[in-house]
Amino acid sequence: MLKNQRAVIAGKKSWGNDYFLFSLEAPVISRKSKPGQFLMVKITDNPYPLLRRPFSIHARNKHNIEIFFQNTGVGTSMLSQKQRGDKIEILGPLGNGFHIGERSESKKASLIGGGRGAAPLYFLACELVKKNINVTVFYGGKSSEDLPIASKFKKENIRTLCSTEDGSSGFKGLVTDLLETELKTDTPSLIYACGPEGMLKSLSKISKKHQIPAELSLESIMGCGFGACWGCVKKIKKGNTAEWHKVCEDGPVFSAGDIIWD
Amino acid sequence: MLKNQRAVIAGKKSWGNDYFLFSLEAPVISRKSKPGQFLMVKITDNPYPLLRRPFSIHARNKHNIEIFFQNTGVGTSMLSQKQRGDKIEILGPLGNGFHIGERSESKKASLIGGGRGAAPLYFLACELVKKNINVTVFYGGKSSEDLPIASKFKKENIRTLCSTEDGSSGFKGLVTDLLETELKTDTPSLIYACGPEGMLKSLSKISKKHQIPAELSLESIMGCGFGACWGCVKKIKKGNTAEWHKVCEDGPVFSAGDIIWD
Amino acid sequence: MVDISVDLGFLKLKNPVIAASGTFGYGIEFSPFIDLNQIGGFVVKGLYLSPKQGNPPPRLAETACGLMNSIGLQGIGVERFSKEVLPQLKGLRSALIINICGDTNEEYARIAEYLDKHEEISAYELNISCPNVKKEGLCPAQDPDDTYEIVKLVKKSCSTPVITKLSPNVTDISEIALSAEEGGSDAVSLVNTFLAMGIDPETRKPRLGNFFGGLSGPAIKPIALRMVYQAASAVQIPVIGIGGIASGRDAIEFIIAGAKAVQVGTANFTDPDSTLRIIDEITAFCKEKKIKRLQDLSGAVDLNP
Amino acid sequence: MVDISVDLGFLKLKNPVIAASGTFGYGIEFSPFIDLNQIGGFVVKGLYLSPKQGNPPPRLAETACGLMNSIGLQGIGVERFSKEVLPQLKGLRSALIINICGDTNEEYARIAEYLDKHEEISAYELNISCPNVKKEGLCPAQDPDDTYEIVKLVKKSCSTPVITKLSPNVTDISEIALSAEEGGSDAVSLVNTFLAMGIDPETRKPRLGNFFGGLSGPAIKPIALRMVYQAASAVQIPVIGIGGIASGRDAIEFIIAGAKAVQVGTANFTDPDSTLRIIDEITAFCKEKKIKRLQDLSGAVDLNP
Ligand SMILES: Cc1cc2nc3c(=O)[nH]c(=O)nc-3n(C[C@H](O)[C@H](O)[C@H](O)COP(=O)(O)OP(=O)(O)OC[C@H]3O[C@@H](n4cnc5c(N)ncnc54)[C@H](O)[C@@H]3O)c2cc1C
Ligand SMILES: Cc1cc2nc3c(=O)[nH]c(=O)nc-3n(C[C@H](O)[C@H](O)[C@H](O)COP(=O)(O)OP(=O)(O)OC[C@H]3O[C@@H](n4cnc5c(N)ncnc54)[C@H](O)[C@@H]3O)c2cc1C
Ligand SMILES: Cc1cc2nc3c(=O)[nH]c(=O)nc-3n(C[C@H](O)[C@H](O)[C@H](O)COP(=O)(O)O)c2cc1C
Ligand SMILES: Cc1cc2nc3c(=O)[nH]c(=O)nc-3n(C[C@H](O)[C@H](O)[C@H](O)COP(=O)(O)O)c2cc1C
Ligand code: FES
Ligand code: FES
Repeated sequence: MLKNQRAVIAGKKSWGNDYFLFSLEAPVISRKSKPGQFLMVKITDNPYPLLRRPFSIHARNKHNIEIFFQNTGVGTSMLSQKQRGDKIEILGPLGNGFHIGERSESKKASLIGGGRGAAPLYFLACELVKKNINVTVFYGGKSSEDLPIASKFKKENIRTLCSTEDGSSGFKGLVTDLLETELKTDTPSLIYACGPEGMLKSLSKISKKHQIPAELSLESIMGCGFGACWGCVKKIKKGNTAEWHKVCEDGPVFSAGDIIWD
Repeated sequence: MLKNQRAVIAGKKSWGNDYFLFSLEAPVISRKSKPGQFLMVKITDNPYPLLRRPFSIHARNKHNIEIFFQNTGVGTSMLSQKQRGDKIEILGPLGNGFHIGERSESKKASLIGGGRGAAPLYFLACELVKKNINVTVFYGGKSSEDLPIASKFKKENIRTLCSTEDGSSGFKGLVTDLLETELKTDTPSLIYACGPEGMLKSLSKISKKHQIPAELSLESIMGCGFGACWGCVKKIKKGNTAEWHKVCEDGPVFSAGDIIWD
Repeated sequence: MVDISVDLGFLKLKNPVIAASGTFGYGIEFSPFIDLNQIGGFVVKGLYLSPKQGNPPPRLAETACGLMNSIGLQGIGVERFSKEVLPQLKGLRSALIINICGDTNEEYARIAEYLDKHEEISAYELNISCPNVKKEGLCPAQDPDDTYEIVKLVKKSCSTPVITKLSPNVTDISEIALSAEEGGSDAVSLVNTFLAMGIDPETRKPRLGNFFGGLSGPAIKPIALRMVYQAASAVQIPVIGIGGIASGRDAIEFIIAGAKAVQVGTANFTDPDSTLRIIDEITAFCKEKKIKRLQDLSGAVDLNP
Repeated sequence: MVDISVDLGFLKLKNPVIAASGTFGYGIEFSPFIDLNQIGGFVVKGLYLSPKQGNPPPRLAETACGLMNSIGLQGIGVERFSKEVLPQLKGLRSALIINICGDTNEEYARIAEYLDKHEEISAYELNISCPNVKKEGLCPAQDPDDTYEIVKLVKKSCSTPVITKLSPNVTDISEIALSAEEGGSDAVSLVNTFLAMGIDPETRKPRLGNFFGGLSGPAIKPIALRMVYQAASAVQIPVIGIGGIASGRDAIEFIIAGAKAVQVGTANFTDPDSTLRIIDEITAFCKEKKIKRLQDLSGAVDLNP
């Protein structure tokens, strides 16, 4: 099922020195992937940086998959310097994705993405649309430069509402505030989200308050990505007990109600 | 005197994946350098590989200096991937160069270069020619692919004799054998050389046997390149005593007769 | 043909490459990537008598060419292990080594006793060197007498061969290796992780949930190699080298220093097929250097100047 | 304005950044690159009573994010040092610290006595932790009693303040730090290098001429930081943190762990102006975080989960 392979960078797009999109030739992984799953990407053959980096599958077509990432440190910076034609080693598809269409009543979905957290939501939105589910994307960032893939959603005719903390584009404030404003007039049957921990915590509260089930994709430092190191755990409720569960294997997507925030 | 600066790679040339030539915009260092001096080149801003790498000054003009290097390990491999326009940090000019024209009788010089060891000899040859010294270059390698800069010497109308171990170009055998053949008919007043230790050891013997003074440029693993770490020492005779001397500060060029080989 | 098999006396391995405890899960996690039968063997994740919750996250932090972890031996305990995991490993044709942890000497002995009937188990590895369990980071492997006592007790309790895994957080590794040997250990393996820590200057908080953690990976290799050399010079029993091994040449370095076999840890995370690649690289090295029997290299460091 | 000055009690530094012994020559080597008066201070290369030849090459080997060295304290001896080098350092407005080595306790004391009249010397640093001198790599800093004895003797022989430099090659660093404190040391600095080795698989020869060497650089930082934290928790005297520091944030990490000042070693080789850059980065960090006095950060690790 899992595959570790060298994939050619077939396309590269960048927004300044902050956001990057790579298209990778990886037909087998592409075929198997589901929205919410991720890859472990090897940055270099040298021992620095040591670990692979996890990135969500941002989009796929028959042969290629895409990753969309933000330059936030040594690994992403080195990755961003790769060029079209370079090869990178990727392992995937990893983890469990978002649950789609399992509840027949889920005909209306709100997708909330904070910053680079919007990455997996594009793949998800496309799949939901295919299943005739009504999708609204809430996409928030610090400023207008942090919303580089807003146009991609719009191009697919997906209703996309943006927010920025500095008000430079769309609603001024947090994306969760934008969502709450919307909830006054319109209630989705399901929330899907990915983004910073603070945002996900707020969404857990909103989900509870409004009684809308929410699926949240968590981030965690990962040693392996495939369940071997036990490094990536978060406290998750299963039945009556709360235990450390692996984000890479049991997640990265969890039901908001099952996550024990500290 | 010394300078540490970021220099733009103004030009890049490569021979397969083995040999590379960078032209670096570094006017101050260029102006100060003498043949046989070297630079400490920073490979990356990351801690891997940790140390700078020493490279001889291969050529210079008013604004630029050149380095010519062989891809032999992690540092040179990473360096070889830099592109025109990239900046690299260089420290130099370091060490004492070859002695030129100090002996008035030195009107005929033989320059012996093994493999990448030919790097400093181009700068040296050009300076000697300027002083009307008769120069012959002996340039040896494993095979014809290891003699990439032979044409550069020839272009300057410098007499250049090549040797290869596999006979694919020029004399078949070691460059020291080629030199010995020449010595039968023609004796230079001075030998300058740079190359692998085995070659330099042979040259020490030849220098002694034929009583031709020889200046040899040594290689040594360098921690700093400017005399601070005491890591680069070789045993050198000074007067009656032999002590560990720093290759970076007291060398890299030493008189053949002063080097104590182990 | 190159013979890279290894005879530890109590155990024959088809090659010297063993996957290290805590970096290879229960083995099963790696079957999507490699054929488990092709490696020399593997050591399962540290096993306590009872299930363990492990430490709070963050449990990992990356350092320069290294990895700090404070997993805290989260695990299912020996009973569930023997019921749920062992049956899945039936028919395995590589060495299966069980890494044993305890809060007391008796706990080690009880696990050794409990699992002793399982013939599919090739050896125990006594993890007396895990720095994560107590917050002060002290462990029996830091004291020669404690080491001797544990080994002695476990040896009395079981017939399965015993490898004692040593901690690098000691002044004199030879002393501890000798204690393990005197206690009756069939081999020693070293090193476990180096006690380490990190602080985030932004938050002033420790980088690991458990404050201290263990450092592994290429960063520690030069120190680990020195300790393996010292231990191998001190004891007669086989030494298994561990610490930052990521290539065939790394493995060869440990073998020349005196190790009979090696364990590969952190490299399993960065490349899940590291063990197989390292085996291939060892074979290729021996071919190139015309070494017929890898074991002839063990301890063959050339001390002439 | 940010106050990054440091008061060690016996010595005031204009900032917490000191260049480490053996990586800064006699200071003079760095004057082409930096103004020596702008750093907190520097420790000169280890000084023996008599001139030393040092170890045979190779003396350096690079490792993953680390550097191994076996220089063996090649040097000119205390007499030539005081005649030839000290005069060149007259008028220096940074702390000048002399790193003292000896084969016997008495040798340490004799150097301390010999140099005691020189007022330009701010402090001695007792290098009781150099692993290169004896081939087995043992040193007084690995034993609490030996540490106590040396410090006590040196303190009796001089009035210059004494910093004791500790070795990381020990089981319990707190114990050794406490011994130094009891012996009367005015401060401790740690860590010196980790005893390490390397082998070239091609030749089977050791990578260093002296076989064993000391590991330094970013690779060791997480272990060094842990030891600095432990030492600072154990003693009342100031602790100077050393090990892999290459940036202002690295320095801040050691200060939060409990160090009052730091030393920068290997980074001087890779960037001769590292010390100045680190000072700038510390100032910038304090400004950004609105920290008025750097010393308030010392030991300010936040242990809340
Ligand atoms: C399942 C999953 C999916 C992700 N998908 C994306 C994506 O599609 N696009 C994107 O831009 N980012 C994504 N991230 C976050 C991304 O992995 C980190 O930004 C990246 O690892 C940072 O590496 P660095 O070397 O640049 O940063 P550094 O801070 O230098 O990294 C140091 C270490 O911390 C880890 N780390 C740092 N930040 C994070 C983080 N937020 N989450 C997990 N580990 C972290 C790194 O992996 C590394 O081990 C995802 C994370 C997870 C867990
Ligand atoms: C004064 C001087 C001038 C030099 N000039 C040139 C030149 O003009 N062109 C050229 O191609 N090479 C030159 N060299 C050799 C060059 O420095 C090495 O090839 C290079 O450092 C190898 O680095 P690496 O990371 O690719 O190899 P690795 O083997 O991965 O390096 C590992 C470590 O060993 C050191 N090292 C490895 N080989 C040598 C060597 N032969 N000499 C010194 N240190 C070594 C590296 O610097 C590094 O610290 C010179 C060396 C010296 C001392
Ligand atoms: C995440 C992680 C978990 C570990 N768990 C264990 C364990 O349960 N038992 C044990 O004896 N060693 C454990 N170790 C130590 C490794 O087995 C090995 O000794 C150490 O990592 C050094 O080898 P390396 O540098 O190749 O990783 C663990 C190491 C890591 C990185
Ligand atoms: C080449 C070299 C020489 C050293 N010489 C000495 C010395 O003479 N005396 C001493 O106390 N420490 C010496 N050290 C140790 C350093 O002062 C420092 O403690 C160690 O390198 C760790 O710091 P770092 O990681 O910043 O380099 C030396 C280190 C290196 C790399
Ligand atoms: S990242 Fe290793 S278990 Fe999840
Ligand atoms: S390389 Fe540091 S002294 Fe020569």
